Amino acid sequence: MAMIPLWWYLMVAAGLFTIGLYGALVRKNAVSVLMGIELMLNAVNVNAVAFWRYVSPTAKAAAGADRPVGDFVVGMDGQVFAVVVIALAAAEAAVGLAMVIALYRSRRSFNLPQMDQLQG
Amino acid sequence: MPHIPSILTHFSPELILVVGMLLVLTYDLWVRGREGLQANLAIITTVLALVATLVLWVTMPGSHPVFEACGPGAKAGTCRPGAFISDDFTHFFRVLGLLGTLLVLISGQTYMRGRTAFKGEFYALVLSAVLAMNLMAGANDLIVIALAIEFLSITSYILTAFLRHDGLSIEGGLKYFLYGSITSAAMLFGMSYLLGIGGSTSVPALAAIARNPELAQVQGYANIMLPALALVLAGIAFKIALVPFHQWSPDAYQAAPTPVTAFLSVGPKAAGFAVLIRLFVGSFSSLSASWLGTMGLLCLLSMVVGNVAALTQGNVKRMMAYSSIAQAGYMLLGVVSLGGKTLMGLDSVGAVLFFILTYVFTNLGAFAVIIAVEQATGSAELGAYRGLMRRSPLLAVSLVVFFLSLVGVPPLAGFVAKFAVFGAAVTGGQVPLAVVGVLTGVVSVVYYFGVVREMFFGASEEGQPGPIRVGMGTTFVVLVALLMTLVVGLWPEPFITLANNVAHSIAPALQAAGGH
Amino acid sequence: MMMELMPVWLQAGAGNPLREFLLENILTGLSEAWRPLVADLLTWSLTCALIMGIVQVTMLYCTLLERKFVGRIQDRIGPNRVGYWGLLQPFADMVKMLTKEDITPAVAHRSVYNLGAILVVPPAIMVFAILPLSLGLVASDLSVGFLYFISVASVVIVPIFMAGWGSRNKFALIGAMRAVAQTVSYEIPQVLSVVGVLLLAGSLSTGDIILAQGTVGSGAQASQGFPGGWFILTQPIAFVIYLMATTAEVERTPFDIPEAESEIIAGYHTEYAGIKFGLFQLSQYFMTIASAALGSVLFLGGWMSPFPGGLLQTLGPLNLGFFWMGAKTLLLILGFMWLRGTWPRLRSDQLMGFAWKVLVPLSLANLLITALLGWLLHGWWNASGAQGLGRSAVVVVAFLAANGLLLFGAMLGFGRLRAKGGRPDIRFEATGVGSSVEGAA
Amino acid sequence: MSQQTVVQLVFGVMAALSLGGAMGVVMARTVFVSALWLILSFVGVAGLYITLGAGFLAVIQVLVYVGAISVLILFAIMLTEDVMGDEHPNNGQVGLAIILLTPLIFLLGKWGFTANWPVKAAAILPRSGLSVDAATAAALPGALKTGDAFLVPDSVAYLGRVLMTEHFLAFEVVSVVLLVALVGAIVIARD
Repeated sequence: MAMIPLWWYLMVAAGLFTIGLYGALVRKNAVSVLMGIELMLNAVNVNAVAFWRYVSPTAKAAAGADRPVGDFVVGMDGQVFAVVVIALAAAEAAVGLAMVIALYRSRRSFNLPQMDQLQG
Repeated sequence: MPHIPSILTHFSPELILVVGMLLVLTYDLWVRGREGLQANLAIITTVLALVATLVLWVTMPGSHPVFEACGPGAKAGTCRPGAFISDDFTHFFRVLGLLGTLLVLISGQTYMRGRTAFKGEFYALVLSAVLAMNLMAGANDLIVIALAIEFLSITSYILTAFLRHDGLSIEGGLKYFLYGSITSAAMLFGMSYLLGIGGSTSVPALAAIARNPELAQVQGYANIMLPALALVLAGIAFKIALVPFHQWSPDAYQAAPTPVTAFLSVGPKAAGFAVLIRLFVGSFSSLSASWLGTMGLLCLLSMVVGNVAALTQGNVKRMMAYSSIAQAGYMLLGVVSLGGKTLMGLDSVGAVLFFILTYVFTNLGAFAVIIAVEQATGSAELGAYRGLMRRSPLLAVSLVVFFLSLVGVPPLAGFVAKFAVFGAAVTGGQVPLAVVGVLTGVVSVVYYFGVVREMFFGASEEGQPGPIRVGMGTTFVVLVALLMTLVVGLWPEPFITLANNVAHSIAPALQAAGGH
Repeated sequence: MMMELMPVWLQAGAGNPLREFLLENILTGLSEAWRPLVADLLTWSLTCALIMGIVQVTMLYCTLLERKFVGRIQDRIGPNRVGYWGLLQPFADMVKMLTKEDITPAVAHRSVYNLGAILVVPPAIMVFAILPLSLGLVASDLSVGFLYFISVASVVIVPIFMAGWGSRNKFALIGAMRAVAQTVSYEIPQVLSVVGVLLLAGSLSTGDIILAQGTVGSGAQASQGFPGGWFILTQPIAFVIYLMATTAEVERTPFDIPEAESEIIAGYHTEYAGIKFGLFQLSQYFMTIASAALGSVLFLGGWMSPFPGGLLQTLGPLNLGFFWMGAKTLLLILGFMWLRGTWPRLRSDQLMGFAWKVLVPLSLANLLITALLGWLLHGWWNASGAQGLGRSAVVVVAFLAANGLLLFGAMLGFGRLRAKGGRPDIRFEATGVGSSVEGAA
Repeated sequence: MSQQTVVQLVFGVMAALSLGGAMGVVMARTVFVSALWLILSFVGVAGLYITLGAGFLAVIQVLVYVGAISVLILFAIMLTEDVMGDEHPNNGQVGLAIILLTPLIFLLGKWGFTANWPVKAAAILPRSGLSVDAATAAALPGALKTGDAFLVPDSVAYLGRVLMTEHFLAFEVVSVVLLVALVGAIVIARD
């Protein structure tokens, strides 16, 4: 008896991902694009944590179990995945914003349409 | 606890790289009076890691899982498979990555010297990129795969934008970053669904589910696993720069400092193929019927778009970007012709590995020349190559050889590689793709010849520029690359055996089945 | 102590006496489905209300205390007109704040400007959820207690940013940027200094951390947990770093650059008046009290009596934990006030240099020796079977010696750096807006 | 059932916060306001983690996303953009993006909804120490017997232990990645 069905979480994650992708696709401004990317990464984490809570143990049993499920232990892969993604998001944000600031110094703008010096 | 001795042995190349990277980073702190030797330290580190890899490969062949661990709930003897596998396949890509980096470091040393004050940081980043490539080669867990790909991406973004006073460099870096981050977010999203299917990020556990069709049907996974895998494929295709995930590559190639461009053209590609092959051919070959079509499409687009778009480029770095997109298409051709076998006894995966091997040396040789020319003329535009034959016969002739090898002219290495890949495609049931490959290969002659024409027949307007003095490092790299291009072309047997052995280590089941 | 967030929210402790009382005597009329839930919510709300009441009163009188105390330091009397000894002064201030005109600048981004003032308070209140005022008197003893405190406290910078940006005033903006730069920088040494404590206590929960400090001496209890007593004994350097970083976190003198009146008027709350200004003050006092309370939990044994053997932990049926906790917190608050009365303000770049070049390396080194020493000592008492006061003495002496060595090494190192001119720059230079008039001695 | 209602209510609020915040991010005209909506969305996601029982992740979400990443974004905006917003923050691809993304959201919804995820364990979610009831045991074939004790360990301590054993490599690599990002960001952004 689940108090909240799993698919509710998956829906929220799907919504976050789509909205984030929309933001990343339509925004002119590099920082806004980055915000869209952060939303997408959040969607990944919602998925991962929801699966951690709802799925991990049984699937282990079903897949021939790389770990016996004697006393019931919840696999932590989902949470670890989420932690790793959070760390990666932080690293990405740091590098991306550093680039935005450096570019702003030379161009006085961080709108993507202004980035047209590289063309073939 | 993870088993420490196995980490110290089978993970030693990576440990050496980490230590070397930290030393390079903090070089200024420890060493006074002998500034600017970070490049040498980086070269020493790479050589040490290379030696460690070779020693491991020779003394301890076979597959060694590292970071095997028993969770607190596990009973004895039932441990989680290692997150990293050190086998022949890993060694192969370790050696390629380290050798490639070594050549880049040697040829790019003088280039970077005058351009940045952050030498320690630059070489530390290069070393960490190699580390990331090694991790990609051996990763056996979704978390580690994602982490390694992102690691390499982040390092590549920084390296591309490294010359920050150059607005172009930053622009290229930012474009690379934005495309890359969106793609990797999509890849991670796909991985999160795989996590839901497997309940675990361990690739063997997922592969077990994929091999079990009843389970997949009953639980309705089949519909989700493939799209999720497609998202993962997109992330990898971005690193390899396959069409349509290639838009970043011309900009990044043109904007990056040229040694970094050289690195980007081989390192991430090789590592990306390592992940691609280990994941799709090694673990999810049971689903090959489903992913072959998608990959075939990517392959077709890459060969066509890469070769056609290269025709109109006026900047040699940009042209090389499209050329390497096309080359990646040829490599992928080997992957999609699963089960094919060539006349030389190479199977399809072996053909890919052989192709990557030749590509690394040929491309790096070409880039060593490009770096030297940019060093002398300050430009990578086509005009900078005017009259290169007169200014430096060594550079001009060797660039012609490398281009011929990239086109696939016998008896050079590139010919054998292309022959192998096309052969695998024909026997593996991908005849139309092979035909397209051959035709686009003919097209590629045109753009390479554009450069050659400038070098040999281009008359310079502003008098006679003097000869180019080629540094020791560049000469060394060019000669090594030339040697390899010729040797592999004329005497390919040992390399074929090598590639085949490595391929068998990753997909033994495939070989046993003897076909598709 | 081993509860996850959700259960704590929804079942405020089965067996909680207040809850039982409510269930049996008050909520008898409710349907069976809702009864436990309402009881939980009521229990939870009442506990929170009690804690918040205590904190509110403390906060009000902290303002008076601060004015009196600083007044004495500066040879003044302080407020003494409203009520006996000025005891009603806080209420007079409150009335003044509430009746002042509420101004919103014409160019301000209205919603961001107003929300900035409102949102600055909730995080400052929420941090009290994990601070035990006494044994058992804690809103929720989360398993991630310390991290919860740090993360919620870090949220405060968002409303500060909103205030600075929403005001559309360049001084407010500069103040906000300084505040955030400072808070973000000092968060790092603050957390790093505490990691040593967490390592020794083996938990992030505030309850566990306090209990870990009570295992001095012998007995069954002493065999588990860390035998070194209060962590101020084994982690003195961390304690000092924590205090410095906290002072900067709550933007008190000498780290009150974000609101340096003589430079940038009043920082991010330049444009705020009346009750909205009051909210910023409120939040700052709350954070000061909370940080002091956390400091006493982490380093001074929380609600534990300072006397050996639990002497004066209880007085008859009365648990004195509340008294001890209050006394220790007050002690730290007085320390903050003393600093404010005595020290001039640092310059912005000096401040950042101090965090990154002094506190971060020092706290990292401290973490390293703590981990090493903790590991060695644990091995030693496991091997030798040492127990009792002797073991505690050895542990404390070993840690004190290590800390002394660390301090000595740090002074030597920073001295060398200073000799080479690479020290954090503490010279007097009037360099534009950022220079401090008072300077630092 | 009342507890279920409350939990679902909490979920609803948190989902609304995160999705509403996300909509705010892509709709707002000013970058700064966009970033504020982003923070709201992050807080909502932290709330979702709480309803999932991942307290540590909720705290980390607030600490890293709200306390660090958002602040970084706000800083970047302050250092670069003028205070007033842009009247036309979007490029010309809005229609195209909507056309592309509408099928995507339906597809994702279909995956999440129709797939037969092995959610039997959803019930798991009991706290440590409870024993397995017959229904759960039936739902987890081969894994549990009626009367077994659930062992859902204190997730922080357990997560820490897992990071030091099973996921040791990931943990160590993350630290190197963060170092590299730190060095890179300084090199690029430094004046």
